[in-house]
Amino acid sequence: PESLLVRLDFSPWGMHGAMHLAQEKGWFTDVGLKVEIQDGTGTINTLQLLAAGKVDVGQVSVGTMAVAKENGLDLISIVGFARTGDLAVMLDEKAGVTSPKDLVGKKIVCFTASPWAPFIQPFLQANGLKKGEVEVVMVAPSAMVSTYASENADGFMSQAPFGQPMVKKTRPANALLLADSGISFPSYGLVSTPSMIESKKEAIKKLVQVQLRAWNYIYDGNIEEAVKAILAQRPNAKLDPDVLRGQLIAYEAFFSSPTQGKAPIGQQFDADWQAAINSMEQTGLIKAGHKPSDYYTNELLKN
Amino acid sequence: MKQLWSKTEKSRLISITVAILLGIWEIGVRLSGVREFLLPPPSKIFVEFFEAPGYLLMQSLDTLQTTLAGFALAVVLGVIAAIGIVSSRFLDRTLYSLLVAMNAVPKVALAPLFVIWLGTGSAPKIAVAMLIAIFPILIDTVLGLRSTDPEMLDMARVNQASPSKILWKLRFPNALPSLFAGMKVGVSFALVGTIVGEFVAGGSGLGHVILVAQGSFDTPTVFVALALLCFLGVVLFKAIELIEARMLSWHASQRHHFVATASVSGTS
Amino acid sequence: MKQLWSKTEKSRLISITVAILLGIWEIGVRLSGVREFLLPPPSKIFVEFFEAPGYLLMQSLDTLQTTLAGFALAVVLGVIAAIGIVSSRFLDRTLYSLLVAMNAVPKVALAPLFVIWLGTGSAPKIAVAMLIAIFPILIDTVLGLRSTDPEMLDMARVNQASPSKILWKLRFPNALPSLFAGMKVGVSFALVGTIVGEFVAGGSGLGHVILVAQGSFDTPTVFVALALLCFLGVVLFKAIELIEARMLSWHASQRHHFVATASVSGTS
Amino acid sequence: MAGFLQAKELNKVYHSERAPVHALENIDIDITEGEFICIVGPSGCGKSTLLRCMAGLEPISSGRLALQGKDIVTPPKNMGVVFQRDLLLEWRNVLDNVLVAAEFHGYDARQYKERAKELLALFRLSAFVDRYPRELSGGMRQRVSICRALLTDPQLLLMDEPFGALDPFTRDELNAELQRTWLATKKTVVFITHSITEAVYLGDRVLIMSRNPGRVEKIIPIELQRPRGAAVQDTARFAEYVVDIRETFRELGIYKG
Amino acid sequence: MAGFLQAKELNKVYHSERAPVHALENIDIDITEGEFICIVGPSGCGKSTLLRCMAGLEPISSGRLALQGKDIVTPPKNMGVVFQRDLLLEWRNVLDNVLVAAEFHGYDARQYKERAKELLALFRLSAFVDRYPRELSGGMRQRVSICRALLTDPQLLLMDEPFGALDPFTRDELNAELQRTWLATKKTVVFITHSITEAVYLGDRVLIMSRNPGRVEKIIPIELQRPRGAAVQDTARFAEYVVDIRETFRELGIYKG
Ligand SMILES: Nc1ncnc2c1ncn2[C@@H]1O[C@H](COP(=O)(O)OP(=O)(O)OP(=O)(O)O)[C@@H](O)[C@H]1O
Ligand SMILES: Nc1ncnc2c1ncn2[C@@H]1O[C@H](COP(=O)(O)OP(=O)(O)OP(=O)(O)O)[C@@H](O)[C@H]1O
Ligand SMILES: Cc1ncc(C[n+]2csc(CCO)c2C)c(N)n1
Ligand SMILES: [Mg+2]
Ligand SMILES: [Mg+2]
Repeated sequence: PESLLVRLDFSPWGMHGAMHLAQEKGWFTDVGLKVEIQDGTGTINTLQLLAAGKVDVGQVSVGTMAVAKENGLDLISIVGFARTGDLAVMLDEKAGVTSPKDLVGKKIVCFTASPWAPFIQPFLQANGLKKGEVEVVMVAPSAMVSTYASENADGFMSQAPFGQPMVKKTRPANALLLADSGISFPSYGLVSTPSMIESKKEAIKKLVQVQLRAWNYIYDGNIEEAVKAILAQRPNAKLDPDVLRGQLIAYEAFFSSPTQGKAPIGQQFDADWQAAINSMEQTGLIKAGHKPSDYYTNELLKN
Repeated sequence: MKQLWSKTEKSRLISITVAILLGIWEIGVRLSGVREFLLPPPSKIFVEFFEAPGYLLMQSLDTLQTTLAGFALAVVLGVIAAIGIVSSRFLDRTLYSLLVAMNAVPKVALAPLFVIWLGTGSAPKIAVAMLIAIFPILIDTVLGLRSTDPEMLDMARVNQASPSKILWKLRFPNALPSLFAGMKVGVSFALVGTIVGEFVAGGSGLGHVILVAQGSFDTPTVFVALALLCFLGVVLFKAIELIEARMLSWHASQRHHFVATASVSGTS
Repeated sequence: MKQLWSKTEKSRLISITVAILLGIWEIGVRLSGVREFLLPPPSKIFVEFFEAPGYLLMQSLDTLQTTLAGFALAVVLGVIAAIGIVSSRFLDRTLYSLLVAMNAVPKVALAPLFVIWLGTGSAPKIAVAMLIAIFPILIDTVLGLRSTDPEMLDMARVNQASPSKILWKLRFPNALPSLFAGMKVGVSFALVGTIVGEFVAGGSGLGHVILVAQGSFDTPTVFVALALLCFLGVVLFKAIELIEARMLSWHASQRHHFVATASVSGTS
Repeated sequence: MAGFLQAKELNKVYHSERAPVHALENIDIDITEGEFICIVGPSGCGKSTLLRCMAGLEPISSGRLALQGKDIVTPPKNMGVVFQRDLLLEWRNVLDNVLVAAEFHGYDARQYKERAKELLALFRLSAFVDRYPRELSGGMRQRVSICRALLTDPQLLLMDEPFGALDPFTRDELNAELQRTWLATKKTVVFITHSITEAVYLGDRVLIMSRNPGRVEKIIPIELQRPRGAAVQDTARFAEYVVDIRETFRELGIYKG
Repeated sequence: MAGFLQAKELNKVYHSERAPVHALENIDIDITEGEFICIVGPSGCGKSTLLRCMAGLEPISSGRLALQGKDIVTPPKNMGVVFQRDLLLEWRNVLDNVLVAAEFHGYDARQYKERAKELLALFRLSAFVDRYPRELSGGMRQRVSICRALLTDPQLLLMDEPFGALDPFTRDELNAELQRTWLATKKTVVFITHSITEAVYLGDRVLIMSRNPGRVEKIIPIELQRPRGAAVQDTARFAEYVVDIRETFRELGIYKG
């Protein structure tokens, strides 16, 4: 069997469901693949390992990949899962915040290397909030959620379908989506490099197919199986099945395409990417002149 | 019986102190109502450990191995570098400053690069552990090697001692107390370096356990891992102290207990 | 003229070495085609610095301030703890082990607690810097305080010296060379600690610069920050060495250049 | 007053990793207040050990050792000790090395500065007050350590070969000086020396020790008029004492030769 | 053979932070191969400095100092030195402290073990071969350091007050021993001592130094038959030499007394 090394973004959470489910069900083996799934220690790190050729495929936010690409990392997205922007500011339900205007006087935590970081100022600006009206504090990724949960901050900036289920039991939160402010930033998909695709095309193709099958299976009413698969694959992580389930449920909405609606899972579209390119250009994350096809290929979706 | 009692005095003292501190912690947490994900009570940490003792011990072992490899490398390279620095004016003026500069770079910032260069196996972890541990060992060994009594060096020189003889038979034994101080600091830092390496490279070890537990909001497990780290740290430190006591029985620093308590009594 | 030339020998040597190393790096990177995000060439790092020198220097200053605060605290607390440990058998057996255990905990792993306990100002950064720097200072000071010649202690005792007199007039001066070794290690680690602190809770300092640059895959800026850190580290280290040379002119370690070069000549 | 400094059946055994060393065996001494006792004996017979016991630095293994009736368990007050090694502090200059005795006692060093300078002058070290120990010769270092012991004008003075590294002239001179101060202040002095003439010149009694294990072999009272001038060394009585001590040693058969 | 070890107009100035010390002024000495030279002089007159210059440990400031015609710039081969301080290695036992001389030379220590033990026996240290320095008395430490200097049987022996911390009997005995070895092996010996009788007993010539700055005041050839028994010390000739040296010192007016 051909072997592939897949590295995820962070330690286990709901979005890892399809990968673990496929492994657990033996779908990789069925197509003659031997896949090693590595937990990641950060999106940035995974992207760098990909660009350095140390891993074959990564599951990360493809928006962040675009930023990396701008800085010389030769990457390309090979499949898009959560195609709608999921970045959000989350605040205590009890605070009654319903629009960005209500953020005035609030203390929000974020982490420096977060995909959110470059959008903080544009987000505030887009909503007519002046500098200093909202206190944004940068802490370590590991300190972000606990700072919010322990009420040392009013809110936190993260991905809504990741964060809301996470704090549900301790301090349930409302989410203000970044996308609602007109900023489009695509979320999870699989990423690889052109040279890697060149050399392991067939294997990567099989991996992508299996993943599409897995996600379709999960959202075909089998979320519970995905939760079990994660727990089974990561027995020592002591994950909370409620959180995993919550994240998988919450992500379903973000699997649709912002411009094409409920399109088949995995496909990426020029229109989606053009919107993202515009947002990223506006905020200076990427220079002008990029076209959607620089960032993705649907090549591997075909049989 | 009485002798056994007094022989275990040291371990009793430290056990009692730890027990008292844990008690304060337990009561403090319970009374103040600090939530578990911030600071779990010790009882909870204890229980947590026994939910997966095998796994946690395996990860501890993994961390221990990496630490020992990094530390061993740090001792060897640190001592060699120190010898080079005290033996050669050129190295003193170049290598020394370069190492000082290098040490000012936080390994957390370099760890991602190591992982990229060395892959996600144990190599980058060992490298980080080594790089953090080498500096105290180097500095203390340099001090030790330089602190040799000039008249002792004269004595060696009139005996036609070659620089290497002077090094190994005079400077080096003389530097041992300092070297051991450096190793005590170094072994603790090697452990920290391993964890930092594990944070970035991932995969295994207590650093990985901490990362996963933090990611899933599982603070009690974070604390179990930290407690295991403390334990490993103390064990490694005491191991070095033990070797030191055996090798340096001639040195004043090892006879301090006698000195401190040398009270004189009429009969004994 | 000639004298000036030989007086600057040291700085020339190190400058030339650094220049050669940078040259190798530049050529190596260009020839091997290592991509910039992995390891940018020094020329690129240099250019990068001059794109925002003011901002980078401001951040360096910020980091320097925090480092100095943390280091000062570490020296004071480390020396006090060392004195406690060598003076009291109880503290030796409790505090010492507890500090050893504490030091085995990587400060990065405590990030959530630091942020919650100390907020997001400079307090957690100073705390982390202090906590990392204190350990080498403590260990080396303990060694130094314990290394006093037992007969010297006898001499003090027959002069009715109180424990505090013995400490300040005998043990402490005797421990100074060791303390300085500890401070040299400590100041480097305080700098590292500040960066770690800035990673944990920061909106400023070189640590923040590094994180932001890492987050936007801007490796050249990461390296600019690392280069500035190297520079700060060397400056701080040399500052301690300078103070050491002034205070310890009586100690063998400070006369090594004389000793090493004491060649005898017919006339001079 | 008898029984000022008294040892009764004093034994001292050093325990080390190897066989224990019986350094002192059944020592009986009774030193009167104001007496000048010289101790002579072969190398390694336990002279320094005895002195260290008297100084309260070394626990005795059995028997009694008392100063003014009280067991010596810690260094007694009002005592000055000259150690066999000079034990100077490398980081202090000569003057400050002398003054450290006052500082250790908790006295105000400034008030002792004049006295320290006088003592250093007496010991021919005026030109070296601001030098550091590493710049001194062996004999000079030893003299500094004597000044230190004398600084606080102690009533009991224990000296372990204080003039060992000095030439005979400086030595004679300092012996005369020491006798003068002693006559003036009536300190009790225990003085270890390898010079038999020095012992006879200075001592009220000379205590002869022998070794393996260290014992008190003989105590010889020196009945020479005080003050003793340099000339006393040329008298027949003086020579008799010297010969007597020599003979005692020879009889003990410790040496061939 | 004259001119074996030769000093011509040798000057030595120590430069320190304070005023420079003129330790040796215009020293002229000419030592024949196989000669036994004793140096006496007041404390601080530069004896140790001269010895250290001869040992190639201290650069001279002007003049010449040559061994067998070659300037001394580093420690000459085939030389043994007994320093004023004993300089024992605390981490080695007595035997190994003696053997370190062979090890430093790069010789096989095992082949010197027997000789080391013989030397230690000669110096009455057989019972202490496996003790550590901290367990020894001052005189014992000094004897160990003498054994170390003798181990490799050097042709040139420089000794700085080697018997200073020894009782007169051990001293006499070791003096006789030293004379015996010297007669048998014809080493060249430079021997610093504070004992005038020792100097006369051992020396072919006695060099008298005076201080401030250190000068050679007089060189007295000792024409006493070899081998010299202990009895020689009671002869009139011997006493004359001793008195002569005493008088030289007195004439120099260095001391009152
Ligand atoms: N710390 C120690 N441990 C073991 N044995 C010791 C210790 N100190 C001294 N001794 C032994 O005790 C004996 C007496 O030693 P001491 O120093 O009292 O002799 P001493 O009469 O002063 O000799 P010297 O004239 O050479 O100074 C010696 O045999 C010595 O080896
Ligand atoms: N390293 C040094 N720096 C400055 N002055 C020194 C140094 N070493 C020795 N001296 C000075 O040189 C002079 C001669 O010292 P030296 O040690 O040669 O005397 P010495 O004759 O051996 O005396 P002693 O009999 O007391 O041992 C002294 O005045 C001393 O202060
Ligand atoms: C803004 C933002 N929020 C969350 C994640 C993803 N994430 C998944 S698990 C986890 C826990 C880390 O301890 C984090 C942070 C992201 N990539 N970016
Ligand atoms: Mg003694
Ligand atoms: Mg001398």
